[in-house]
Amino acid sequence: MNTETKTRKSTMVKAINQALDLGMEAFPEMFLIGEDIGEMGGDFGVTRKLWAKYGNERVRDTPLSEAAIIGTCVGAAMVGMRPVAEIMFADFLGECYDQIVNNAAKMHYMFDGQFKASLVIRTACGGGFGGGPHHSQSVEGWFLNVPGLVIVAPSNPADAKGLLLASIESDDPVLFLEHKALYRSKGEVPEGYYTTPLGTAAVARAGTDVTVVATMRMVPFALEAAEMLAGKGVSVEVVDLRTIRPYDADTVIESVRRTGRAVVANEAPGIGGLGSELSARISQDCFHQLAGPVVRVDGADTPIPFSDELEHLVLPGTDHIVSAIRRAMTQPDRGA
Amino acid sequence: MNTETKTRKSTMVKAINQALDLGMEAFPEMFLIGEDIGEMGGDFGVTRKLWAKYGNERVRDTPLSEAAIIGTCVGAAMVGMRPVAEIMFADFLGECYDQIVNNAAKMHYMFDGQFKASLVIRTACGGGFGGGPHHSQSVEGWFLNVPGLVIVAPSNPADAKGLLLASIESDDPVLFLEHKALYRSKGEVPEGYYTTPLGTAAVARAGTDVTVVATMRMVPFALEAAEMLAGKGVSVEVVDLRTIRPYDADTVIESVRRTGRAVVANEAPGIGGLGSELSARISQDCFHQLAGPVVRVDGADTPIPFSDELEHLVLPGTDHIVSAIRRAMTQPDRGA
Amino acid sequence: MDESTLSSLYSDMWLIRAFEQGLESEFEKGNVPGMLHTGLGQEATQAALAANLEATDAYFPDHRCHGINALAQQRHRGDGRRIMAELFGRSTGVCSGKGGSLHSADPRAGNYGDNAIEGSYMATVLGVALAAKMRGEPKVACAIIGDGTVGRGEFHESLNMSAIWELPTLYACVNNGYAIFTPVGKGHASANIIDLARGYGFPCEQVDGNDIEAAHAAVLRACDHIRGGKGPYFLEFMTWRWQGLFTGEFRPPDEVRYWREEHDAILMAGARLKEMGWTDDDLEKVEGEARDIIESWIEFAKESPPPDPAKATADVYAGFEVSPS
Amino acid sequence: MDESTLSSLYSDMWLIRAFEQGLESEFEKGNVPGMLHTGLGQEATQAALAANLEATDAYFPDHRCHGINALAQQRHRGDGRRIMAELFGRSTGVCSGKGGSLHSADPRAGNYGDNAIEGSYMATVLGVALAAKMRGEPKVACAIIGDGTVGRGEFHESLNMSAIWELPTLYACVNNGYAIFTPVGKGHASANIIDLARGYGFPCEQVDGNDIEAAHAAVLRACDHIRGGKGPYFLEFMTWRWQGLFTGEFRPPDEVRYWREEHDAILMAGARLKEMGWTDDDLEKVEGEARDIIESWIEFAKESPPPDPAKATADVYAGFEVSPS
Ligand SMILES: Cc1ncc(C[n+]2csc(CCOP(=O)(O)OP(=O)(O)O)c2C)c(N)n1
Ligand SMILES: Cc1ncc(C[n+]2csc(CCOP(=O)(O)OP(=O)(O)O)c2C)c(N)n1
Ligand SMILES: [Mg+2]
Ligand SMILES: [Mg+2]
Repeated sequence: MNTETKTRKSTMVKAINQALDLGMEAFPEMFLIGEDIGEMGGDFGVTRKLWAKYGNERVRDTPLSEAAIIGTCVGAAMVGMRPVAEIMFADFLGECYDQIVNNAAKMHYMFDGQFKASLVIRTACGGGFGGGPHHSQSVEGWFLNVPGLVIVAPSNPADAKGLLLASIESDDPVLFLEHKALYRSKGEVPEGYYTTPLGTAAVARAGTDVTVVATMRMVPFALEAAEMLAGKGVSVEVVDLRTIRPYDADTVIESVRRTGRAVVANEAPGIGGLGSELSARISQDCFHQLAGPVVRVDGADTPIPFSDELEHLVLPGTDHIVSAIRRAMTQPDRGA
Repeated sequence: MNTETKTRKSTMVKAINQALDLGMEAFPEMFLIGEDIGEMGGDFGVTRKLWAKYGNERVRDTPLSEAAIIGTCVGAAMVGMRPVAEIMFADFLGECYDQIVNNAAKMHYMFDGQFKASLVIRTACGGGFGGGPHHSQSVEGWFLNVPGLVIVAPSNPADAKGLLLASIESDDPVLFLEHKALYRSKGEVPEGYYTTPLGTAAVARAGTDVTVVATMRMVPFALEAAEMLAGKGVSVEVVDLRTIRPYDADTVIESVRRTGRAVVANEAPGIGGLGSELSARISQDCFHQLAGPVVRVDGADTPIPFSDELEHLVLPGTDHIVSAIRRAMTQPDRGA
Repeated sequence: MDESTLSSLYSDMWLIRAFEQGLESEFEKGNVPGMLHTGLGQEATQAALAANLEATDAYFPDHRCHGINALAQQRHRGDGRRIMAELFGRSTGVCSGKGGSLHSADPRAGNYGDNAIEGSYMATVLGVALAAKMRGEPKVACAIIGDGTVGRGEFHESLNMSAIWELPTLYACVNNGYAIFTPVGKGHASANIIDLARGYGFPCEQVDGNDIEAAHAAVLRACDHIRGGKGPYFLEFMTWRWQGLFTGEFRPPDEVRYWREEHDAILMAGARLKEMGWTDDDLEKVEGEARDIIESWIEFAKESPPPDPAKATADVYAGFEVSPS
Repeated sequence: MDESTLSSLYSDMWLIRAFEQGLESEFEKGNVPGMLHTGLGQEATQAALAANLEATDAYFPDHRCHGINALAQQRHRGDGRRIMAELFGRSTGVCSGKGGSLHSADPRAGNYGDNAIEGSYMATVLGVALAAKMRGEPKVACAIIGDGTVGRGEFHESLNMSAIWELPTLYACVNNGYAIFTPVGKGHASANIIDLARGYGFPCEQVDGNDIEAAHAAVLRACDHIRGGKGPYFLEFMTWRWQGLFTGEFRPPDEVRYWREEHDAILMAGARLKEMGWTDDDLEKVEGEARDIIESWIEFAKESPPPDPAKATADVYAGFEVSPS
């Protein structure tokens, strides 16, 4: 973040709301669009009070037409607007996949830079609240292989605010993932306008024995695991990726080269997800420094079941990270 | 493949056409559906003559409604049919992404096994013919992180036929990728009905120094590279993955453990694609056998441009595989 | 409508109301996971549909169709309580707790399952209808959707394909005036959904969804048409949902009063029965029976064990195993 | 229509025809990469649209709109040949050869680019229209789509949103009777696309797309309506494409004859001009001029260098670099 230092304790919902408010103040070309985001303030209350302040035109309710919502954003961006869409649940991105992947993400390239898809798609993702198979998914894996798209995934209120403002400022299409389980989590949030640069990871906790790379809800889990293991004499470094595409490989690689051990934690299924991408990159770039294979923490290779008991079995938590770190620590030192 | 031994030289288009014909004969519950697949025989001629043989009902033309086409397949499969859809270009799968990912792939799981999404989605993918950004993509990366979906990707006519018949027999939803550049390629194809099991890779060429894992068009490129390097004293093993999800890690791992060196070749962009998944898996499971990092051959992290000259720059070819193998061979032996 | 039909539908409506009210109070107590949408206020529409759909038909319920699901499950399988158990996420649920409120299915009851991506089964229903047509089965394939869901492009892809292929599809559009917070006339070019459906050239009818006699007759007409091989049919039920937002009521008091007090399906049907000679006691008895049944179903759900942990990784594929993580 | 307007449109139509025929012959020689769809036969519809769209408007061309693109590029930027160069994949093309036939754009000519996923810009056009409305600009935002493309659900999402927001959207549906091989009446519940559009409540008009006077008048009417702030407008142009399948002609000979000989846009306009006193020589002169222009454009395209290799990895992101692989 830039310069602001005065902070205030706030939930992630409020931090995002603030970022939207500040963005609307700063950019006359910005508008909000989505289902019931206006007077109602959105399904999770993220846009609350913005309709009252900015009105129908700039806080625009839509019918249940996800493809048209994103298409509208792309078109508006083509003529210099900065639309910010809310897709109520990330699971619904399947309906506007074409618009995101073939339209927004390719626009700038295929028309030789003549248009900018300066739009943000905010959406609530992740499991853990009994939402079942269509309201719980971690969808970053759907979009990882899509050049031209930026994927942002904050883990705490301060980053959420700074990253969202950076996303709004960005001239690229940004998929902004808001983990539902983090909405009510609290943290110190700087007041006023600031941006947290896209494409940069944060070292959420410094350590020397093992690096845990995590995103969104896995970050607090990893920090909890690190805290638990600190008592056992294991020094865990937690890297919060923050931007998933294009991601900050430098910070990840530097950390793993230093610690020689890597755990990658990711809520989505393991096959073909962010965990694979990170594991591949670390394995390739830290080949000579790694004491042992990258240890993975992933969701099960299943949809998300409804029942609490079953959902709990397919989603990773602090325990899984703790055992992954322990496993990594059994690897013999290999001298960095 | 099962038992048939009499073979005949045939293009991949013809081999797929044969599989469809044999499937239609064998399964009264099978039908074909897609845009202009009937009397016209499909944009690439893959369904030629089947309309004349099986009629309007079982070879069904549709309007330009990709989401409804896949939805129709899912619904029909729910009541025991075996629909085989053609989506003209893989790039159009974005429009039915929701149907594939949230409906077909989750059906069996979320309804506790009560429905089977026994459907096949055939589609033409890949670049190299000036199709531009919306007719050239390799889309397996869009679907890699989707549990419940089977992704099949043949590299030659005989496999295409056997894998397609296995896909039709399968009770899971299969995304069947047909690389356009392979359609006219020829090979010996066994006559009659046979299946090539899903989820099994093939060793397309045995070797001892380095393993190249490839799919679709990368397989002939890899074989060409292997042939070139054989003259230079390098023994290259080429593993043709054939099924991308769930894939045959055993064959891949066994091979790399034996050779100690791995190259992964993939036409799609590198970040978050199949190359990452394979590299991660190999790096983790062959940690102690690998002489050096997995070497990657990927498409550029860009959309596919129109002009021949530019397209050539973003797609990998035999040359890239040759240099990747050379790079792998510079890695010091590490004793398997 | 004759008294015995009306009486039976009256019981059905009470079962729905008792089901949803029982569920709501369990939800408030924290006993039901996830989200809750109820069919309260839409009992006549739901009872009319349930009464005309056979076990060999196929319907796709939406997020407010617990009542239809329960009636179908009870009538065709004798175990309506398994719908309740599913909502509690229990092993005895119709999907062993894997689906929940938004993904309950039992094809042997004609219930082909909700898809919580609103509108996506507008496409799926085509396949069930097409298969029935290809096989010469007299099946009605019915998609039940809200007014808001009409915003999805797949709504139109579906109507178009049903029309050109003359499929046995029943579109049951439940126009309850709102999509979450958005009034139907703000979300659509017309507040009358049939205006958006008429272009496809098959019969479209708008009916008072709180008038059980009208609703039942309309569904019967539509099913006859479809079973007679005459192709698709579109019904728009004008009704209203009791449930406001999770945060409370947002609709004008007059509107609330009208629908809950003047034009309530159960009150209106009760009045008709009284015209036919029923007493208040007779009516109350029906209500009481419904509430007893639901109480026992809730009991059953609560006492049922949670799903077998093996279910977590079972059935991802029909042909491949997934190992527990 | 007065003679000078007709004369100018007649030239425009010849430019389109010469463009497509020149292109077709170069394609056959293997000089044009990728696929080719031409606007031959649809010249009147295209000329009518091009004549009424200003540089400050925004239109989304489809795969047959090379002609509109060339006219717009020539009129508003003075460099129509850059459309030709784009189709050849050359550095001098409007997108430096990165887009090609299916992705040519130049917003300064009002050309917002084709999207080869047919129908997807039905959604995009909403945003351009909405922005114009929010800014109070009198822009017409026009989506040009074929009859087949109407099958996409986004067609309806778009019409609905244009209607409820009263956007300045012009829908120009080019009904040429077929989607690839599929006749319009087989793909849609009605062979008259306006039947599927009328439910949205804004003006829908069907017009002879080969009658330049009728087509031009209709576009003018629609643009006046839209620029007057009265919301969206739907035009269906009844026309026919010369191009059959890549493998040849598949339509009945009578139909082919009718459209190519009896109801050809250029022949009909020529006859009108002759009524106004033009001679065959006058007509031929226009054709000759068009062919000369196109010949020079093709020359230009062929002589232009291929794109700078750096373009391959340029502009993937506006804010991040991608390194060459
Ligand atoms: C594709 C999709 N978009 C949004 C939602 C979120 N959502 C759930 S219910 C609902 C409103 C649906 O309105 P309507 O169809 O009228 O049904 P009602 O709740 O009024 O019965 C919305 C927007 C969803 N589940 N799926
Ligand atoms: C979404 C999508 N589906 C299919 C195609 C393949 N395709 C290209 S043109 C075409 C036919 C379009 O028909 P129509 O809209 O009538 O245009 P016409 O070619 O007749 O002018 C099809 C199916 C595509 N490009 N995009
Ligand atoms: Mg509603
Ligand atoms: Mg057409």
